[in-house]
Amino acid sequence: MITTTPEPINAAAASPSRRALRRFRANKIGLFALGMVCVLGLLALTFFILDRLGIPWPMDPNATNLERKLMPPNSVNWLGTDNLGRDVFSRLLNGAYISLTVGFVAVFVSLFIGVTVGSIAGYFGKWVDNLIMRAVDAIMCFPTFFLILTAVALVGPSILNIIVVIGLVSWTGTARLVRAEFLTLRESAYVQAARALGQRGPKIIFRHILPNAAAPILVTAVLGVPEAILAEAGLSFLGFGVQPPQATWGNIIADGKTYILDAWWLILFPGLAILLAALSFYLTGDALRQAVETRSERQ
Amino acid sequence: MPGMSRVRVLIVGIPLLLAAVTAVALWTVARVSVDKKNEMYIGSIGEPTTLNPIQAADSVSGSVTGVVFNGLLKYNAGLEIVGDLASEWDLGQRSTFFFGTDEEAIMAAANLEAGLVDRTALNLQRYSVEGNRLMLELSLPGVSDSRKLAEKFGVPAIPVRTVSITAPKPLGEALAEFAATDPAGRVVRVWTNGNLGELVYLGNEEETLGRLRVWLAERFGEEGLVIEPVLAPEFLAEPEVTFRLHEGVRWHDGAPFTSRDVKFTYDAIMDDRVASPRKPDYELVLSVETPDEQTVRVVYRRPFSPALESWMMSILPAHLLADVPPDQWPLAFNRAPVGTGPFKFAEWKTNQFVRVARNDDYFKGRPHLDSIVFRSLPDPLTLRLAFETRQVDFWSADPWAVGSFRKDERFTLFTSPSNSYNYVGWNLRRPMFQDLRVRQALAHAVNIDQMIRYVLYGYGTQSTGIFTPEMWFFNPDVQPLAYDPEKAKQLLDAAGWVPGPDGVRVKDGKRFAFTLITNNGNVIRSDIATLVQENLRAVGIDVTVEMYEWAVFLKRFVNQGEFDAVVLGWALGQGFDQFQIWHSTQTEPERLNMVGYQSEPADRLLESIREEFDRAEIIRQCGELQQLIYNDQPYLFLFVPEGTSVMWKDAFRVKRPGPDATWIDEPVTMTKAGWSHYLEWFYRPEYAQEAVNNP
Amino acid sequence: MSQPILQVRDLCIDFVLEDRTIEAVKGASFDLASGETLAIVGESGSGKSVTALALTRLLPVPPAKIKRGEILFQGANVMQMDAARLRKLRGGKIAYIFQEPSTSLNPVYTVRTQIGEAIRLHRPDVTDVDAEIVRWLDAVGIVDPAARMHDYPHQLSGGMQQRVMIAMALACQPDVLVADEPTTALDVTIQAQIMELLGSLKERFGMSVILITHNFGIVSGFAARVLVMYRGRIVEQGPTEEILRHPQHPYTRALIDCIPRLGSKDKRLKTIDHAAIPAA
Amino acid sequence: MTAFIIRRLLISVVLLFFISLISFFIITLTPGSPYPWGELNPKVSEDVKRIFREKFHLDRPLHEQYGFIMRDLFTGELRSIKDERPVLQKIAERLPATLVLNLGALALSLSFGLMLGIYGARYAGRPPDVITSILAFVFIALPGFWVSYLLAIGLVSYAAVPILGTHTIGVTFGNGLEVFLDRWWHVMLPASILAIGGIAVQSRFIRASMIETLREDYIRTARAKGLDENAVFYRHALRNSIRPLITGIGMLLPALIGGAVIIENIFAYPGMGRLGYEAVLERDYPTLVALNFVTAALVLVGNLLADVLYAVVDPRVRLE
Repeated sequence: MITTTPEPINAAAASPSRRALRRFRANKIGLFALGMVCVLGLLALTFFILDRLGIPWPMDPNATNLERKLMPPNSVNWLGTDNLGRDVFSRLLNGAYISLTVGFVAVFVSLFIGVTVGSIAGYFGKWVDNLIMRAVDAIMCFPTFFLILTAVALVGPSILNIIVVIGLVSWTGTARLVRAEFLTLRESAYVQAARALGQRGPKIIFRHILPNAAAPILVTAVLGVPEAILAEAGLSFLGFGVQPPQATWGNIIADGKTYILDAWWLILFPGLAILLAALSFYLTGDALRQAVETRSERQ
Repeated sequence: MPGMSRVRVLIVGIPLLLAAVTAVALWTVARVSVDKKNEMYIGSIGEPTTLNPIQAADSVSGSVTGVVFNGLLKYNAGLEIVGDLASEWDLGQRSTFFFGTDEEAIMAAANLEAGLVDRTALNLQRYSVEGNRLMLELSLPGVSDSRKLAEKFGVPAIPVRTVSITAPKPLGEALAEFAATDPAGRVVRVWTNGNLGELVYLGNEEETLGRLRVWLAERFGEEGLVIEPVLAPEFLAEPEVTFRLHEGVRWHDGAPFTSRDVKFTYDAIMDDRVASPRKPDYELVLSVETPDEQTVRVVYRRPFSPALESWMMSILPAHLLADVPPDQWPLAFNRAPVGTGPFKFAEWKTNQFVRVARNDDYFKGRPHLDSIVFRSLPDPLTLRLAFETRQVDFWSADPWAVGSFRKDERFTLFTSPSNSYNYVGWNLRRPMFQDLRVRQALAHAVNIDQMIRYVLYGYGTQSTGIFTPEMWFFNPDVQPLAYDPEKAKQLLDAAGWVPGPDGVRVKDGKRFAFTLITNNGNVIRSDIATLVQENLRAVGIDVTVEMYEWAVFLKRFVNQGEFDAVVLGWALGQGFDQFQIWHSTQTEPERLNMVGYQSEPADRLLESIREEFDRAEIIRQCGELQQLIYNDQPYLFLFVPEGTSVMWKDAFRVKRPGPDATWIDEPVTMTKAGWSHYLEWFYRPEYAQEAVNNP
Repeated sequence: MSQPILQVRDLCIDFVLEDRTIEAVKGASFDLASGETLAIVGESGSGKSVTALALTRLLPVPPAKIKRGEILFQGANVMQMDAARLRKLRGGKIAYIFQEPSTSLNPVYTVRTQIGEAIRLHRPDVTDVDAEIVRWLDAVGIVDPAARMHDYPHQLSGGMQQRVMIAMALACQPDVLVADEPTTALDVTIQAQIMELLGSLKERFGMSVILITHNFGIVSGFAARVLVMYRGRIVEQGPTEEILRHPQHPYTRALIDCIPRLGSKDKRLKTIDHAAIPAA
Repeated sequence: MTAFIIRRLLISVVLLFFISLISFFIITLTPGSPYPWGELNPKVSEDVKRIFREKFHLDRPLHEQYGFIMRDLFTGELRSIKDERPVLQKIAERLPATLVLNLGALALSLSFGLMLGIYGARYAGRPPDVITSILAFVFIALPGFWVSYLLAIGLVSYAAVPILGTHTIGVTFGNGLEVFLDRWWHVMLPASILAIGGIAVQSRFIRASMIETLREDYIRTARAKGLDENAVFYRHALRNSIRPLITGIGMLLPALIGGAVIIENIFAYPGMGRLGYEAVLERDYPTLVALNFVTAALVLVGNLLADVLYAVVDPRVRLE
């Protein structure tokens, strides 16, 4: 480590957020991934609106057409049809909305719990921290999968429930992260100063600590989206997911798995969609992490 | 720096080594020839729960115990009942009529003698008088013959009444003691099993029941004591089956098979500690007697026509189990059973396979195969993967794949109608489904032909009610309701459901909207649900489809009657008794009449079918019942699917004993009892020499 | 004076960061004679450590970039050496002692492993490595060296750690020892001990020493010659006594004024007026 | 050290208690009931159902049921509702297969993760690193069940390679080596898919940790000593960077056991994941509680092991 940092020659160093932005802009892969995320989001939104307006395109995703069932990709059904003759391409586009919504909202739920629990543990420390962290340990010991399975069976498989359950089981990482940030920031000069000025707990948390922990939390959030998408896909795959006929990427695969040896297109394309979406989010998240990191890896 | 380079070598070397060994392993596995042994590989979805046949209820356990154990009776290839461990059997019944005085009994006998034209027509063998009782001995159980004979008595017999007793504690000798105190000898029969009892008596209901209640309450307390009348004939009708057992049958451990084993098996099924799901089949048994080692006589308390089939139940070895408390069985016997069947249990690797090996001393001759391996696989897809790599020899083909397998020369296909049907059950507790016109409209609105063509790929027929065409008591005259959406609309209009502003029909301000539920993971059912949804939308009915995990589906919705409509199927046995599914007493939560069907004529038929042993009469009554229920449309009866099993063509042939000590060598063929009926006579053609030398 | 063992000519080093470039060293030139002790003095960021690291091309490239100039060690151009020769040079010819002994020693290896590694590398003829380690630990004044050498760095105090660093540097018998702020991280009393130790070792083994420091106080009495760096430039160089007595550059004066003296109240670096700095 | 382990074990016991409590209440609150013969079996009478409920204390209030289950669990008397066999015996039966599978997956994740992570750190910021990074994210983003199916179809349809179970059944092998390779293949196939995510995560961790370490002062010291890059890298940087690898052992275990559920089903592998999945579907409460208990215990042991390993790798870490 170069301890004697030479002084900069040109103007004063840019603000951290501006520097992060500049770093992010320099990251070609990250930009591309972010572009993908935006395209996906726009697509999902467009098709959601089209669906709500009653203008299904290219076809009604839920219209069955038994004469055309299990057709391989062709000029009418670009990605083939499923066991009821529904157009896979239309279902994929329509499913994007649900899959992405599940991803985002589940992350929101998980962040909300994780940040709250982590803040409480990190701010109060001592036995509160100890108690909460042991509880977090206990939850982390669970094979998450059984937890999700039983929880979904318990509350029933609606979109909202799935979102909540995925959020409920995935907050531990965030909680740990936030707590660690708190433990560091709690001792920092400006928090000490704020405390010396007589500011109260919540104010310190919301005004001084949380904004400074925002960057890593943001990164966790972006990286959490694909995990939630994958979790929904896994659940739907086992038949615990979003109810038919509503298409999601996961339950298109789930419906298709029975025909797997006879109709490969039923699982190939939705799988690729999941892969692509998850990958875009992961790469965006990673680029974001590199950008906000206080020390750039390449230096 | 040697340490450093070692680290480097390890870091690169370990993953490369792992990858390399895996690649070599793949190469080895891919190149291994299908060097099959003289074994059969059967794949099944799921693991057997137990290999104790009286405790098992799942089909996987059943397929294993089927080759390890024998029942007293079995079906032959034509689905007729033939002897298995029993070489022959006799049916009979003693019907006892009670009269006010001894003289009346004698008079009735005399009138009977006078009126008899043809004894055999009514199966009467002999009759006798004992005090005030007239006893008829018949060669066929049932109530109708006895009633016809009773018409000739000319003297009115005193009707008998039957009550069932449920006590909070085991009844023990209480009922017998009560009978002994009866001053007028009006208690004619008592029966006790644990907490349950039955009492048959003559005369004044109020008086006897009152005394019984007081007597029992003194001993057991009022709480939990239930005394209620039972539907039973008005005379004592006690059917009897006598089995003559095969000589020289030995258990796999060498011990001889005797009547004691049969008696023990019956006792075990009735033992509460065993919790056998088969107990209801034997609850009407009055006694099982073993006059000698080769004879078993079973007496029933009243006619129960499914009785004979119940003795297809596998028989357990008394010498191994009689001294072991039932809670120890799961630890030893249930994992390593000893039977009398063509194959002996060999090994059970959990979640992998159960292997049974040939029983060289099988009493019907030595089977050809060395062993049978029952592989347990998690789902239909893995089963198919196993079949395609020849890890199992058979596969129940998915309907959409049958076509391509039929074209392929390497396979033999066995297609047969199943004993099952799929339906949409309407919850008759819901007002909207209570109108018959609505239910008929629903039936007319759904295109079942299309469903069969595209969901089953043509492998199925439209269902016309509670029985399937393969059953001998099926009524072929029931005409299915045709697909006719216009008629459906008319019927709905007539029922007051008129199209509303959004196209959905409305009546009294309520939209015709309901939720159709089914379990997830079954593509056929989810396809049905989606198509029903589509078809009904066309006639102005708004259907929401929901799918739940099986356990949730049953517990929360079906068993509680908490649903509007449900897609389900019944897999029926060969029996005609459908009391549990349709009788009006079976509509409570957790019972099987979950749609809440209640019909007096149907109740009467369901009750009388149980007491009928006459084939023609059973056909008539079942036919009537089938028509009756179909007319009521409590279900939308959809279709009876056909099952197709695929076998690698070169895998097996059959060489089985034919008539006159000859051997019939033939390809595996479908019988009424399925392709696997002659399982013990299957052989692999590569091992033909051995099979030929075998006899 | 004999031929200089080390010659630095017009050394220019830039740090290329993602958004800007920093010129860390701007045309530094100086010589080091055999057996001579040279001090390079300057405040943080003046380019003195960068110069020291550049001597054996230890600067991480990128972000550092040697724009021009050459470094000659015994006449050989360090800039053009291949990797093998460079490795011989590092440790074998030019050895370093760093500012922060607690982080400069690898925490997961014992003292013995770390010194032994250096000896095996540069002095393959040594057969009894352990004995050699003990000898050097003893030479830097570590009590019970045979036992101490099995310690991990975190088990030693700061002063002891720095002694180990010195032993590790000397164990390869280098021609030049570069001590980069060897005492900054230590207590004042330990500082004196370490400087005293360095002084005596220098006498004993007769090697050249480059002392990098911001503290004129430790320079006097240790180094014969001083080089003052300010903002990447050598602003002044000459014999120590001369510079101390007649500093020419205002920056030098400011540095000298920082030397703690009895009775002085103000120890802070005096702010210098930019206008007063003569152009290089 | 001993004191540390004892304290950790005590905490573990408390944790295990809570885990059993949570898992019991979640599973019992879930609709469904554990009848081993399927509830739509017309032959089963109410009477039999009642006897059965009494036998498994299902007629008692929940807290008493929990009491019975815990009592039986510790006396080893706990029986599965499905087949009435001791639950511990059922778990023990599957434990070897599960351990082999998960250790296989762990070995793959760690070894490949280490290799790729080091490779990435070595060429940080340059094309090889960019490629391995993207590859790692592709790995993380792959839905495991999807890959399994594609792989399964490919292997079965195009190469007719047996993939199910722990070994090829019904085939006579030439020699012991072939038997071994057959078993190896049957473990490594599901293990590789299980490991895909782990490899990616581990390689990212190792890479980041390695890059961090390379900025340390003692790395400069090592270079200043004249050590070559490989020595600096593998000797001085590596050992200081493998903390995440060890943390990975503790973190991967629960993920693996959970993730194994789908994989075990696809490859018909006789492990604990399949037992657990079947138990969830059948509402086999005792088996589930015991299974969660055993899994959690395994994970806790894994974590403890990781902590002990920290101390072995880094002399600065003291277990207190």
